[in-house]
Amino acid sequence: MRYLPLTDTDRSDMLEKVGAPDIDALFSDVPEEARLSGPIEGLPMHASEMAVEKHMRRLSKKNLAASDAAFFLGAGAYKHHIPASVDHIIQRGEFLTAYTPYQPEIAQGTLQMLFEFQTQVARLYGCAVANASMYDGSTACWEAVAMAGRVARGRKRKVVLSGALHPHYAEVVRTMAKFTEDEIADAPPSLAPAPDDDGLIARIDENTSCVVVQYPDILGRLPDLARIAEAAHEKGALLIAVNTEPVALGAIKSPGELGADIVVGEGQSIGVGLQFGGPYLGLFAVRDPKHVRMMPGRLCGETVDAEGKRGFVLTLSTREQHIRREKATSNICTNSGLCALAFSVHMTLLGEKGLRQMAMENHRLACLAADRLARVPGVTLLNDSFFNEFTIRLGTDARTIVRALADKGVLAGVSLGRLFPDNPELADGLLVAVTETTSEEDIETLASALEGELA
Amino acid sequence: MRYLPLTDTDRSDMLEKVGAPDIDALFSDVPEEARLSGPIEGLPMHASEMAVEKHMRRLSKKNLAASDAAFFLGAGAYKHHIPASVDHIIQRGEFLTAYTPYQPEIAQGTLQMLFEFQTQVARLYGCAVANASMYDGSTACWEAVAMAGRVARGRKRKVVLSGALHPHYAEVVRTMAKFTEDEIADAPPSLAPAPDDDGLIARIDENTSCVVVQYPDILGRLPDLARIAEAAHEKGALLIAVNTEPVALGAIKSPGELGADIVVGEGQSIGVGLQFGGPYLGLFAVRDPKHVRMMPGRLCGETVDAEGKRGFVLTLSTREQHIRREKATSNICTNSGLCALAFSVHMTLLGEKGLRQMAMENHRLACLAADRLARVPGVTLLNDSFFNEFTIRLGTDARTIVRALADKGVLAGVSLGRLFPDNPELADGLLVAVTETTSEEDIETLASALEGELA
Amino acid sequence: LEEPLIFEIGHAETTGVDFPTPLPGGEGAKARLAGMERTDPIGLPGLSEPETIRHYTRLSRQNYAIDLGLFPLGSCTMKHNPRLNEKVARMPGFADVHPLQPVDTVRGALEVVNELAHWLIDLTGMHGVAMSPKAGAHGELCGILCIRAALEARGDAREVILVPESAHGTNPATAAFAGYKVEDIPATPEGRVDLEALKARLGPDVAGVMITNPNTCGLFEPDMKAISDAVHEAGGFVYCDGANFNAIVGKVRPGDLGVDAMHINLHKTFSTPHGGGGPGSGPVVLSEALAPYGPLPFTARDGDGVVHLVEEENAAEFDHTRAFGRMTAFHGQMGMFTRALAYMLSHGADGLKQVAEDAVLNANYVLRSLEDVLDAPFGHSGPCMHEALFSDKGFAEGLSTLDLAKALIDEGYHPMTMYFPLVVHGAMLVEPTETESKAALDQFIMALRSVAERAKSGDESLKTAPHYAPRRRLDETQAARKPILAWNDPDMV
Amino acid sequence: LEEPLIFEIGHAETTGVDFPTPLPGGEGAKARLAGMERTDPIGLPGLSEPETIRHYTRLSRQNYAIDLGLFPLGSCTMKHNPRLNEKVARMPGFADVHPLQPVDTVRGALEVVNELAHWLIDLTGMHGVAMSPKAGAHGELCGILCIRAALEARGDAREVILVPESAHGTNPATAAFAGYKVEDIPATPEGRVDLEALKARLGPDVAGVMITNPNTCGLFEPDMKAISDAVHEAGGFVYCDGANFNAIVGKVRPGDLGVDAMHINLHKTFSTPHGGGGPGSGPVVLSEALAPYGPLPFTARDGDGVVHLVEEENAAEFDHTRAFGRMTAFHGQMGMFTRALAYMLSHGADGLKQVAEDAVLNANYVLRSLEDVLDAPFGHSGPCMHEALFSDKGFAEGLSTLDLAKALIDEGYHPMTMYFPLVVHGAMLVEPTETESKAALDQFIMALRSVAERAKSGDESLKTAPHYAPRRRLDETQAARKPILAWNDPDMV
Repeated sequence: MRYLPLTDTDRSDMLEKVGAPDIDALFSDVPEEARLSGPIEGLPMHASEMAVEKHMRRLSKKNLAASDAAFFLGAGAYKHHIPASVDHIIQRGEFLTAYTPYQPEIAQGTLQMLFEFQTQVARLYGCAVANASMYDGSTACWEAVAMAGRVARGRKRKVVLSGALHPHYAEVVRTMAKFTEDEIADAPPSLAPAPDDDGLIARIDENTSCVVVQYPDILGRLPDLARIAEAAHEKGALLIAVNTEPVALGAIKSPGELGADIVVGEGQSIGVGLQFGGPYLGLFAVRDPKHVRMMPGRLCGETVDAEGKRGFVLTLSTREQHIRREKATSNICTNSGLCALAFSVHMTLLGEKGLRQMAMENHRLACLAADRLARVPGVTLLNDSFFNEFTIRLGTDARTIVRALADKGVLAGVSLGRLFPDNPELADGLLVAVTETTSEEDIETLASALEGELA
Repeated sequence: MRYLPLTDTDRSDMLEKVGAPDIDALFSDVPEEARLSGPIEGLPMHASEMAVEKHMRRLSKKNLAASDAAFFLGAGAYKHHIPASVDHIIQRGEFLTAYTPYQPEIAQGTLQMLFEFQTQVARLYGCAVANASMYDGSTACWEAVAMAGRVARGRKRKVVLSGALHPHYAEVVRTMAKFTEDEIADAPPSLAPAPDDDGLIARIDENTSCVVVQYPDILGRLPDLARIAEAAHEKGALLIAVNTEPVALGAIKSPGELGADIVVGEGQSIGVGLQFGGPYLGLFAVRDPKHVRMMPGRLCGETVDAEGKRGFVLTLSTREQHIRREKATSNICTNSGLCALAFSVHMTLLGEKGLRQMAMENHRLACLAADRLARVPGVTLLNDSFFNEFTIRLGTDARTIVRALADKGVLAGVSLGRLFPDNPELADGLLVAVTETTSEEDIETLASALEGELA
Repeated sequence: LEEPLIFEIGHAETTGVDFPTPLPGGEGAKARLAGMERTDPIGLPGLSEPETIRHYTRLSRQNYAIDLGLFPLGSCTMKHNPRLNEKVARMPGFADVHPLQPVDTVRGALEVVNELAHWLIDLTGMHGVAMSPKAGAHGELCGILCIRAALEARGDAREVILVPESAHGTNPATAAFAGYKVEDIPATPEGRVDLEALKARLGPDVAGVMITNPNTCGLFEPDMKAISDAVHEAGGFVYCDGANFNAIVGKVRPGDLGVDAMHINLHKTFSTPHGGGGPGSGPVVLSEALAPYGPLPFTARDGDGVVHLVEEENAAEFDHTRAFGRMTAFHGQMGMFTRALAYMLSHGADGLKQVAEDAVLNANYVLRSLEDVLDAPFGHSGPCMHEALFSDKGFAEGLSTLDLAKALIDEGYHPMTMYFPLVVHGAMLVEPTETESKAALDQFIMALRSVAERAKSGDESLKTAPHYAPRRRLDETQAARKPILAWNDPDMV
Repeated sequence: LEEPLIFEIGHAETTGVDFPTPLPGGEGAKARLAGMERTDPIGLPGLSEPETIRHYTRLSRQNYAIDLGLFPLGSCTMKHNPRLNEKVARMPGFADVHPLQPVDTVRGALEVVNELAHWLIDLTGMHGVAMSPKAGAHGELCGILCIRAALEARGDAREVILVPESAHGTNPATAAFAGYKVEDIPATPEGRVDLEALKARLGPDVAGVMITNPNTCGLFEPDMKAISDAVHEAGGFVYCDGANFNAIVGKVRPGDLGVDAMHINLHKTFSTPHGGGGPGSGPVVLSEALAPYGPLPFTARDGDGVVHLVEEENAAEFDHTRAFGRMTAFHGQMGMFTRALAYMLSHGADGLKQVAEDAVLNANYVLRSLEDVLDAPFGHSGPCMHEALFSDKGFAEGLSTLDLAKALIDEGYHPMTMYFPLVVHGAMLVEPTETESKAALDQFIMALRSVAERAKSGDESLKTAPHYAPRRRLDETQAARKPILAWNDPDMV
């Protein structure tokens, strides 16, 4: 067994040392009737690396990889080019196989990286402080709602959700709220060229702890965050801005700058990759430093060592479960450490210049695609505004079209029918995402395929 | 330019510091008429990582990868399963981007590895001392011939080559010998069930500096090395044994054990991979420690540091070009360091037990394949003996069959016509290699395809 | 050499990524950003690729890691991470597929999820599994929400969850997060759950118990079946914290002991890398009673062997309308599933049993090799499971578990888990795992013996350890009192 | 912690690789090994995978590397190795193809070789290129053999090769290996080849000269064209050592200066990793006069754009019957070709020019920043190329270049090239390369300045440096006098 270093000689020497006649003597606390005598039935026996690799490769080849298709999916997960050096760094054993940095003297590598990461996220989001990451965007969104409840000290029980919040994010919030007994005020999304900011603002009242707005929204549109922030603050509610495409923030103003109190989002676009949905990277930041002690998740802070040298530690852990147990701000006890590293390395490679160029290249190609697709007979472009993702209407159920195009090797986008199965009036909408990995040929391939399908 | 850290500001600051008005002032020694004013014409401008990766991937996909076919090629390069941890280790920056370990205080990682590697190779070959590796098997073979000349102090000028030496190896020896004026005594190979040891022995005389024998030979057969060694030693000649499949030495006696004086070979099977022919790994060892100072290439030796701690250094460098210049034992000034590391890691993972199991699995499958193919009408098995590679005769030009099968995704083996284009009598021979990566289905695929083609 | 921060060496105008110069003008270049263009500097420094590689390579070398040495963290199960698994996770069919691709284009990925689900079910003897939870604590929450949903479905609102005092902090935090009141169950002097005290507390207000088995003292709960029976009889459910499953995988199935829900930390038992704090993955196996309430999405194989993705859209087709909701946006930690599956296939049923046996043997070897110098509070209770528990009894006045742990750093080791479980004074919990050789254990035992002797003899130099690490002890108080959580340009302050 | 040898921790019965248990008996199991079965123990220790990863990870940390810091080795050009290139080299269509596959199944691989060949030809202004040499020294041999073949073809046997005294050791070794007598050409006080002395020596016995340009003093040979003309006029050929091509790539083409053959170390100019000593790759570009003699195999594109592999079998079809032979079994270092091509495509013609400019700028910056504390023997000759040369003039009695270099290790740097070129006393040759930032240079300059000052002031502690490296100075004399070149079990001695 290639992962087990003990030899049979070792095993018998060690059994002798511990004074056990055989290995089962060490399992004597397990009731005999429950103890298994042999390997569990129905499962295969051990296999060589070669055999396992072959099996997994066979399964891998049963999927259509994004890079092997003309690819236009988004809706909260984006295909971007990730520099090869990112993967090199995250495979360094010292990062890959390290533990949570609770022993700072021998974990400065991870800790300094987290401190840099927190600063990068805070600046990207226009906030004062970001944490060391959460599971993903959707759980970060729920944690933000829970935090808003803590800020309101339980005196406000209403959570206003934008209708154009990613439906899976909204579903996570609704699921959790069932148990915390918060009232969720949401509205169905509508296929309008611009988000319904007025309708959203109208739902905010004095009992509202927070308003949750996605920016850009699930249809790719840009809500007027500054105006919503003002309206929320007027009623004493916090504005939670949700961003699922961090690359957008290289082109558009940060939510913090526009008045959002808590900014959360999905960091997957930078450094992490598609991975069929996970692991991803939840980003979480607050604009006002006074909210720091209400935050969930790990925080890394600067300090000095006994010789006065700068160093970093996990800090403010009195908020966390391993200290506070049932009084913790969250039950979370990991972060998405290696994904945070990937994000931070990629962001360091980009820098401000690279991020802005990347954003503009995404936007340029998206504009190109929107205009090209709008010329396909039967297609209408919905959005007044967008960054790298927009909605087109096909005049027929988009799910059918998506499946038909997939058979031809074109991954055309995410149908609104899949995202909102209960809203038949959205069924002709197709969400199309375009990034720097999209070539002009890809756009032409999609346009022609749509032409063929809609003719 | 992502690999160049200087900013334009840096550049002008630095030009000022060095007192140059512009960058061209630093190239003033280059005659103006030869100095290029702009980028060289006809070549593309810089490209993004994404674009380069796409281009290279397109070229990569124009090849049929061995793992995507039923694969039976050998003839000096073998497809084996390489554990994933081997590649992980050789990608560690500390190994990948280190220099030749001339500064031993900060190169003990590479040096200790080389010391371990040398020991592994020496034991595998049944020799006293191995060097730190050469370019590949064919150049190691030539270096061995040149060394034999030095051992004979130039008094013996005849080199006897077995006819069943890999023809490319023989060609390298012949090419080099043209310039050293050694006489090469070789013979055409013959399609016999066993190697012509008698004929070889008959060519050895008092003027012979060395006899070069491949083991197993190019047709997969096992020569009687011990007998040849005895005959060579009787005439005062050295026996150079050449091995192109180190896995074989897990099953058959080592050349050193059988009396070879210099053992050289290709190490590619262990850890390195196919790579379209390079980089590979030349192995070089001598049975008698008294020959050490005649050896070419780098040697790593044990010593102590100023505090008495064990450490390793490159040693006996008075043999080498950077010290001895035109009196060096060879002009070689690299080894195949990273390939040696890959070999050593893989060999450490295998250990004696794993190597023997691997060898027996290769042999078992080869026996299976030989028997199955021998049942194909029109096919005859040539070999009396073999390890994991054998020759079959097809009764028709094997080159045509190989190409026809390749069109069907079956890489059937190496035709003797390709290896020996000048020997039409070998043209119906096909060299078939079988390793642990060959499945019984692959064997069946080849057999059926041959049946179809020969029917 | 000290490694500066990227903010100290990077520049806004430097980049390690090249983009094509955008075409000037052109129909596509019209910005449709609703006037929201970002104009102010963001403050993100860039580095060229050489500088980036060097920065992170140097940083990495300030970390301790499994690849460098034994990691004796009790309950955290820091074991070897096979490199095959890293290779498998990067295969394009897994790493480069979008979660919302049409299911016909991701059948292989769904098969991975489903195959892993079946391994988990078979290894635990349970009925179903929720694959989407993102980490152990997320899985705990999932399990507790299943319990809550099942109770509500039968109209039986209960408000208390019982948790042993030796539990991980996540247990009470989770129960509280799910809206429950948390009450402690005491431990016996032998380090086990007090069965009688538990039985006495059960009643119609108790939704369930959260038990860790093997428990955090490193002992198997021999009364587990009796506990389950009592809880079930009182109408509650049994949640088992699966953090220590590594000790019993292949030796006993939690389902056979009456467990209703258990999360499995894939990184602990199934070797996905810890990554310096995550990402984790926490699938939750469920009993027949709880399985109908498991969250969406999940996978299911139909009669023809085709694997389907079950989401809101098609839950009814799969008779799963009672799902309590959704815990995350997509389908869970695919990148961890591929690794864990490769690990399970590598070990097989026989190898996984050997994993548990070697893990327990290694821990007992450490326990028996050190109990003459370190107090082992439950050493007399018989063999331990996969971790050995020691206390600070016998240390010289003024020297603590923390001092011993920090001194271990100077010996070349990461400290063990300290001050946990809370039921033992100055606890030290040592878990070597099955991937350590006897030679590595012997070397570690020698090092720990030496620092233990120094702690008992009152060696004051322990108080300032470590002396040979990249940093001396760090001032955590200052960090918390005046938190500096982001870099601010000193020139701008 | 000291890392033991694998022979001290491994066992013959341990393995980190699992094989299926072979089927007992069966028709295929009959051994056909001619009675040569290996019976005695081989003596190869095995380690499990966790132990293997740890052993090599720990070993690696005793190395210095480009990924850790600046590597100022003059003439060795230790520059950043882009990770894209590592990824590209591992694409299955390159890494997993056999050299003898039917050419129709490897057209993409052949295109890589051919595309790279054309870059090399265009960048050097030459006529052809031999791709198969395995390293720089192998390329030198190839070039010299081309010269010899060309001379023999015209029936003009010549026996002398002229080599400047500042040349790399490989130059004379190569010429001797190819059967030539080697004679030195002297240098001028300005560090250049003495043109007049060279002209005086030329004659009918001189086969050619081997010139390094830029030379090993870090200077461009301004008389290069005159040298070539003189050699050609005397019936000889000009071999240029391409080790320092990094300084001039994109700025001047050796073909325009009359060079007949030049090897290119792909790792120096085109960033393939050094790997702790190899593998290298040394393609040789050839002038029109020499190209017909280049060795087999190589690639050629036909009129239809299809790339062919030219071997013994089809050399006549490609009008290449004058090939002098074959230098290696297969087609050269494919794994290096893919990396080098990715690098060239990344930089492009504009980027490669910038490479040379930045490399030269960085070297001049180092030269001018240190010439006040270190003697720069040719500093007055004008700008240097990509490396700055210093001497030990002014060091305190008893302190040497070696001492300074070893002290630099304690400052966190690899030493520069020492005692080379031989024409300068106590030479120190510093080549920063273009992949160092100004900040990195400034830090290095500060460190070198500090040790230089200590060397001049007579700081005796330099003589025992390094003090902070994994090892103190090693006893190389003992290593050579009583060589221990393989491990022997001390229990068996």
